[in-house]
Amino acid sequence: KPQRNTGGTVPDKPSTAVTINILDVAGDLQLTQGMIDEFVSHHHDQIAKVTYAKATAPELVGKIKAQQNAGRVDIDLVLTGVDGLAAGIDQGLWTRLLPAYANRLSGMNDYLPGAAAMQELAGDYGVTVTYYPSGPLIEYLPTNVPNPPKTPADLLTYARANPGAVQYARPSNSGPGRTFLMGLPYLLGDSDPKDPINGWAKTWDYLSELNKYVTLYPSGTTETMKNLANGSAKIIASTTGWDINPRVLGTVPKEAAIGTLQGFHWVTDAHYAVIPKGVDVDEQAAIRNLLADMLTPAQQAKAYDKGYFYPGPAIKDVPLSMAPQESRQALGEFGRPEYDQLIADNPTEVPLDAKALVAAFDRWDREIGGAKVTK
Amino acid sequence: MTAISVARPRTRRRLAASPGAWLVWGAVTFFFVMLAGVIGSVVVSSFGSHWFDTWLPQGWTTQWYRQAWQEFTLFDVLVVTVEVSLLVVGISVLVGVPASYVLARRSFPGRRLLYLLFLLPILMPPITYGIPLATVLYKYGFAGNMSGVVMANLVPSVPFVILTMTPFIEQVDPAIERAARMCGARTWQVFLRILAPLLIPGILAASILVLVRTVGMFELTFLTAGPDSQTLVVALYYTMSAAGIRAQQSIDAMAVVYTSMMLILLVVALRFVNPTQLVARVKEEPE
Amino acid sequence: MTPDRPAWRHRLAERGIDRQLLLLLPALLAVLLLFIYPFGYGLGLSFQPDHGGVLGAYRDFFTDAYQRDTIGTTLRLSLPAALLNVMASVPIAYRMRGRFRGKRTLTIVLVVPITLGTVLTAEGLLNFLGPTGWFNRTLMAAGLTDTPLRLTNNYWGVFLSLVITGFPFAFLLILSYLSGIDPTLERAAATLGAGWWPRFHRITLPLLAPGLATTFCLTFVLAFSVFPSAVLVGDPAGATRVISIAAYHAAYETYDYPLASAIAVVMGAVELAVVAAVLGLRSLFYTGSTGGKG
Amino acid sequence: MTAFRQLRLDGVTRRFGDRAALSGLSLTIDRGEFIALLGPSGCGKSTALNCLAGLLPLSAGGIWQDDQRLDTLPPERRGFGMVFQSYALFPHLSVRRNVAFGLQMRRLPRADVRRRTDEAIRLVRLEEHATKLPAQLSGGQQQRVAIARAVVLEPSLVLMDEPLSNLDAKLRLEMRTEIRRLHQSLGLTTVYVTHDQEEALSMADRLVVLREGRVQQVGTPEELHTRPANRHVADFMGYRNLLPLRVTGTHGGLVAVEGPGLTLRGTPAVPLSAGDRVVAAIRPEDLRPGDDGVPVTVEVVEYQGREVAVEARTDQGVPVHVRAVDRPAPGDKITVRADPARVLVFPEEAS
Amino acid sequence: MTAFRQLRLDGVTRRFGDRAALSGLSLTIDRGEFIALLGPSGCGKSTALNCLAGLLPLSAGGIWQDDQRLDTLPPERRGFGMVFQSYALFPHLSVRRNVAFGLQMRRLPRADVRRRTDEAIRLVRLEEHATKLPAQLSGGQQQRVAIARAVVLEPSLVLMDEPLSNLDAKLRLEMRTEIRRLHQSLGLTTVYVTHDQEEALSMADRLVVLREGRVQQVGTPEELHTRPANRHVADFMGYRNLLPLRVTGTHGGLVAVEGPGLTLRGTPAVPLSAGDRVVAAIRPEDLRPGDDGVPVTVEVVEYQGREVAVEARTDQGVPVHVRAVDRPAPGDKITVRADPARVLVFPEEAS
Ligand SMILES: Nc1ncnc2c1ncn2[C@@H]1O[C@H](COP(=O)(O)OP(=O)(O)OP(=O)(O)O)[C@@H](O)[C@H]1O
Ligand SMILES: Nc1ncnc2c1ncn2[C@@H]1O[C@H](COP(=O)(O)OP(=O)(O)OP(=O)(O)O)[C@@H](O)[C@H]1O
Ligand SMILES: [Mg+2]
Ligand SMILES: [Mg+2]
Repeated sequence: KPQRNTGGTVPDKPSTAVTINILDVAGDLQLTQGMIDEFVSHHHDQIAKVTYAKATAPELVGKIKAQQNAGRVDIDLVLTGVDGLAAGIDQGLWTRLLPAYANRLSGMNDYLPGAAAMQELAGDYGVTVTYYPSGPLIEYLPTNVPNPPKTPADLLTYARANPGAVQYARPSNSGPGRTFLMGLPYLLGDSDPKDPINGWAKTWDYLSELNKYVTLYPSGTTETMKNLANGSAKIIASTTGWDINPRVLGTVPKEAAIGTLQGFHWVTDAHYAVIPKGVDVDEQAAIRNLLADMLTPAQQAKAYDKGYFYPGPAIKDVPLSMAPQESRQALGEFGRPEYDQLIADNPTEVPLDAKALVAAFDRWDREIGGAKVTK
Repeated sequence: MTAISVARPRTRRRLAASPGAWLVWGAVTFFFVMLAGVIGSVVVSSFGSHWFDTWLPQGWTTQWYRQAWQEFTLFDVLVVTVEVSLLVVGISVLVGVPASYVLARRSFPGRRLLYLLFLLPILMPPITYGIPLATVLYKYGFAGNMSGVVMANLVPSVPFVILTMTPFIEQVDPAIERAARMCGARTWQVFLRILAPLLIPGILAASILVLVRTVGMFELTFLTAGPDSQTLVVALYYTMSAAGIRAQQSIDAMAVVYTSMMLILLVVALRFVNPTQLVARVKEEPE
Repeated sequence: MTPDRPAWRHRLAERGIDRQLLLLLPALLAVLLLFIYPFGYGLGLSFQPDHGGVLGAYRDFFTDAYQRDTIGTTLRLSLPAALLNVMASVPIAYRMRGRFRGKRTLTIVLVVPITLGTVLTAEGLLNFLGPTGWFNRTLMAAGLTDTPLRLTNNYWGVFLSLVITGFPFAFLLILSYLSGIDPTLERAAATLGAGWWPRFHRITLPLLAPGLATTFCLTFVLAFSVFPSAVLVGDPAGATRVISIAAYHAAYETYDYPLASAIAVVMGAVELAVVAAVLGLRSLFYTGSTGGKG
Repeated sequence: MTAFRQLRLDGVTRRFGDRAALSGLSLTIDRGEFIALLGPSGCGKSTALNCLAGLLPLSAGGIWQDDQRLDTLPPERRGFGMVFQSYALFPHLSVRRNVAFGLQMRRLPRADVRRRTDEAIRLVRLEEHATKLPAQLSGGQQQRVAIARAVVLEPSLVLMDEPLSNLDAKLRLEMRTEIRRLHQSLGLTTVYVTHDQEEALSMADRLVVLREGRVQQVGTPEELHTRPANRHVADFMGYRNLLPLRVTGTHGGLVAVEGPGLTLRGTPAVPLSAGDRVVAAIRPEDLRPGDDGVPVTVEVVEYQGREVAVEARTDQGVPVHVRAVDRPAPGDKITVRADPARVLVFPEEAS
Repeated sequence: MTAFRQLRLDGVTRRFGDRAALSGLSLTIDRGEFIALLGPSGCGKSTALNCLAGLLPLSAGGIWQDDQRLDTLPPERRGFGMVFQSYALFPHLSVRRNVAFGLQMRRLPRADVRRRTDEAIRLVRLEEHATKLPAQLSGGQQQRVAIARAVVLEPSLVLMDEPLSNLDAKLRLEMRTEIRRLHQSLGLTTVYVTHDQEEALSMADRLVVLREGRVQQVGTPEELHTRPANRHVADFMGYRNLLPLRVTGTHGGLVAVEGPGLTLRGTPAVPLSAGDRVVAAIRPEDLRPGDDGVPVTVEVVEYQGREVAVEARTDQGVPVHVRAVDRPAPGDKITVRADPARVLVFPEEAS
């Protein structure tokens, strides 16, 4: 590579076609790799080659830090969830993408309200590329649970009557687990749903009461899904994506049903694109153009996938009918028409910020998960 | 008591052996049964399409393997993994065995201190030194490609070889080395022609263990790997703990791929050398 | 022919210093360059927390029972597991010294679990020992129990995974250490009237002691740093909240690197204490040629 | 174990691969006997001892102790003591603890162990070295530890595999006497392997000569020395001159034999008749320079203390070994003669 | 390495802990010499050899080869060959490859290696066993491999540590001759450790007698045999009768000595005068039954081939060792006498 130019103005287009190394720490490529590949195939003059690498969010920071400390950043684009995004902001790893050149990312004006709220979390450092309202939902097999609980109190009663039947995974290892955790304050009417330490009195009481009838907290959502399928768990926490996709994959019986608890708020989730500091301006230019393309409806429709992040698109007016054939078929068979209504009728909330979330995990680990030790 | 020299039933002694023998073989059998269950359930699951509350899956498929193969460009990853692990094993044996030789054979001031120094990298979790190590390697242009991955993995591997080989070398009669020297062999020749063959079981054991550790070493590999120097464990680690939805079966499939690769490496290694009784074997009771 | 220099050299040689020590150099360089500097950096980091002064991170760790108890939790897991691995390997390896048909195959099969890796082991344990896994199905089909046994997502799951991954490791090492002991010695003991047990514990065991100590240390260290299986098959918030989970939490969830380094250093120190105790015991035993290769 | 009356080896055979290291050894050993196994290197002596000790399984044959079949018992149940050719000392135990090992195995009281150990160590003159490890001992010292370790048990049968091979002549003589003394005073039964005829002759009650795994002769020292059963035994018993000749006639108990440039009279081992091809065996010390005899040319002269060993050649080039008191020089021509009673004549094919 | 003219040991000392296993060994070895180191077990023979080979660092002293200081060179640079007392064969290599090892180290052409290896194996009579591993060989066979491995290199200096101790008499004699032959035909210089005086006497040009790490005497075989320097050397050289006596008078070159029930005449090793406490040293074979002499009672009779060894006691209880041709019975009373020329008289304190 010639001498790097990491500061200064970002040109409209790279001077020569560049190679982009993308690191995905959120599982986002499942949704967006198609978009990227298509852009690359049409813009050989900008991007000669893309390499994909995948990793988990926690290790991301260390790796970028090591590269930045050494002055050799070779990761050009990171696709991350809220956790990685926040950690990077906190550690000062990301290039400020906005507001400069905001005009190049016109798609950002078309964000869905929920997605726009999620974009707030990114400040000027990231661009929301996919979005979904997530949960909390409960999932069960109708044959095992003919009368699913309708309220948090019902759920508690059910758990009391069927010890071990209610399951949610350890929140720090599980999307549905943490969605359930973050959704409870809204359901129970806690004083400050954004402050797990001082504002969640009812939630913590509820969880410790529930804890008495929960025999185990699996270390991942997959396992709760497996337990639901094999009958060792009757009701588990879930989200829209975790409801549809596993049934498509066949890990959960197709007939599994979802339920909601009365008065719930959606706790939304999104994936972001960020650029580490130290990336050459030519590459930045290419990435900006790529992101701009990804935020067009035609590309966003690919985010429907097979319900992995249902619905998935971050911008308005991307109906399922625009999605690729495969998506439409999968969602036609496994999708749930009632989601449209649920999404429309229930308020959405952004998740906790990273610090508060970690504090909530910590408290959960100590008081709920860890309480088992002394028993 | 006539002089019938019928061949003595050979198994008698072994069968009549203490109940201890039965206990041991019983425990081994139990271990095998459990092992078969553990491995079997994963393999079966990785080929199953739906497996709920039944003895066996409802249908069979290879889609999980196909998916993993494509999603992670597994072929390239496997090649890199094999290259990295062989390099790490080779270098750490070359560097570690001479050092353990000195530690085993000589007593010199500071020997204990040195032993401790070699112990530390195994004791210290990579968290303490992983990031600064990666920084150093990036700074000098090693990280981001295979050389960095290899170097980072040497950190725990070299001491590992040293620790396992030291007691081994202590067992070899020093007179044999002296004899080799009297035959005019230089130090490296003594190593190559005399010690190495005698130490083969130990070197093999150490290599296999280093190999396993290297293939399974996530942190250091991830921190120093570039886009085209990822190893299998990075992919495996991803399927296992990344955010998002993965079918249980695809994790199982990746685990099976990982294990198969290790198994192939192991069997290849064991084809070349038997880990047991290479030298002392001839002194054993022959059948 | 300067008279001084050679005499000086002899004197050094008698104390064990000569050119052969150069063989240490590559390993020493590797460790110094690739480990000592980065480690020193990490160590330094552990003394530079955001708050609480130089020892703040350590104080945070030790004053919080939830954090501090992880040491005990980890030891409770790793010591028995390492001990079991070593103690089970010894009789098996000992039995496998004789020649018999199928020995090589048996060895390979015993060593196979080494290739499993944590993930397959964890998945396998969850599948096999889970509430509706084959194991519990068999037990229930045989009428041995009515409700499934809980063997996963608790202490036993992690313990079993440590045994499955640690045993072949210990076995392989011990088997090769055993092969280095001259079988004639045991025969000599037999002619002196020693039955198998005295032969074993008076002759073989002391000669094997250095190898046993090393094996124990290595398996212990591996078990002590258990992380993935403590999360996957354990109860990571409770019974199997091992120290590496605490370190991971600090490093990768709260990004508190000083605390993470401090925990890692504590981890190393505890391991070092155990290893030093074991190696101290080892030095009581004979460490020299065991005649097997001579 | 308890004392026995008789130990019977019956066709004891041991094969390595398809080569028999020992074939069909049959022998009855009475209690209190001192048996020496003698034979050239590699003839199967150690193999025989190992079979007896139970360290090698037999390929065929059996071993009985009185009425009890022994060959199926493991070594530790046979109660024999053994000195290994390679010593096989426990490298991690001091001299004292090596020697005490067997006693401790028998669970003797502490004081007894101590006393008997000290005694055995004194016996082999290692008092000064009692706390050393085997690796710190010289070869001969190690060998002595091995002896002490075996005899301290006072076992019913002691097996010794070249126990004195690394000792100097003086010590060897002393140790010989000690071993004999122990043998007698403790009423042991001893099977003793040695490559040294002199040792065997001086110590044993009976000797067993092996060659390539087969017994050649069993007999008292005197029988073996004066009446070897065949040319191989003769060869091994020090009849260094083995002259291929032909019988020309018999005279009473003697035969006349002749070869290129040589005419001798000797004692036939089996009845012989004129014309038979034979081998005449004569010890160097029986072939003395004398007036009438075979003329030979001196080639090599070796000093051997009081006498010299002379290697000479007849005019026809047959090499002969002669002992002489005065010292001839290489190139000297001398004549040698032998007493017909000391010239043994064996048929050539005997083996 | 290249041939040398002289090898000089200068005060070579080796301590283990605070005990000197070898102290102040000074010796000059000429090229082509055959030196034997002789001495009782544990006297430092192997230590001396190891120091010379470079396997043990010296505690003091130096070794020079002509003008080059040798003791700082590592063993492989000295170019010596060595036969180890414990054989130290490479357990993983066949006999052939054990022997070939040194040649391969010298990077000789394949064909040469093969030829010389075969030759050496033939020399030690192991053709049949060439493909076996050491553990499959008998003790004596292993020892022969060790010899072949050392001599195949034709090194400038060969060090042999009791190379024949495990061979039977016949083979030992043959090997002795072979080793001498090799020594002469290849022009080797040899330092040979043995515990066997006879071997040393018959093979070596010069002998070095050690005792507790110190040189007692250096000399030709004949010097040592007939004129041992002190009572320890005499003892070691087979003068088994060491009688503590007192000088009663001198007669020309001879002295008269007397003790309880004993009167003898002998040759003094140093000037002595009446009243001195002395030790008279006599070999058993020089103490013969005769008419006038010391009356003794036979106690033990050992058969030793042509002669018998007799252990007897004077009336005052002094034990004497005698050789006899006819065989007295225990309890017999005989008289023994010795030629004064063969009775050596040493002052008692000499050591
Ligand atoms: N490593 C050692 N540590 C302590 N003492 C030792 C060591 N090696 C040898 N010695 C002692 O040094 C003395 C001389 O040993 P050396 O091996 O030279 O004897 P040697 O003359 O070869 O005897 P032998 O004829 O029995 O082989 C012995 O008393 C021995 O015990
Ligand atoms: N494990 C083995 N495998 C093959 N051959 C063997 C084995 N052990 C011994 N032999 C062979 O059996 C024969 C007899 O060996 P043994 O050890 O009994 O000889 P020995 O009479 O004790 O000789 P030495 O006096 O040299 O010790 C030898 O030719 C030897 O090579
Ligand atoms: Mg033998
Ligand atoms: Mg010696």
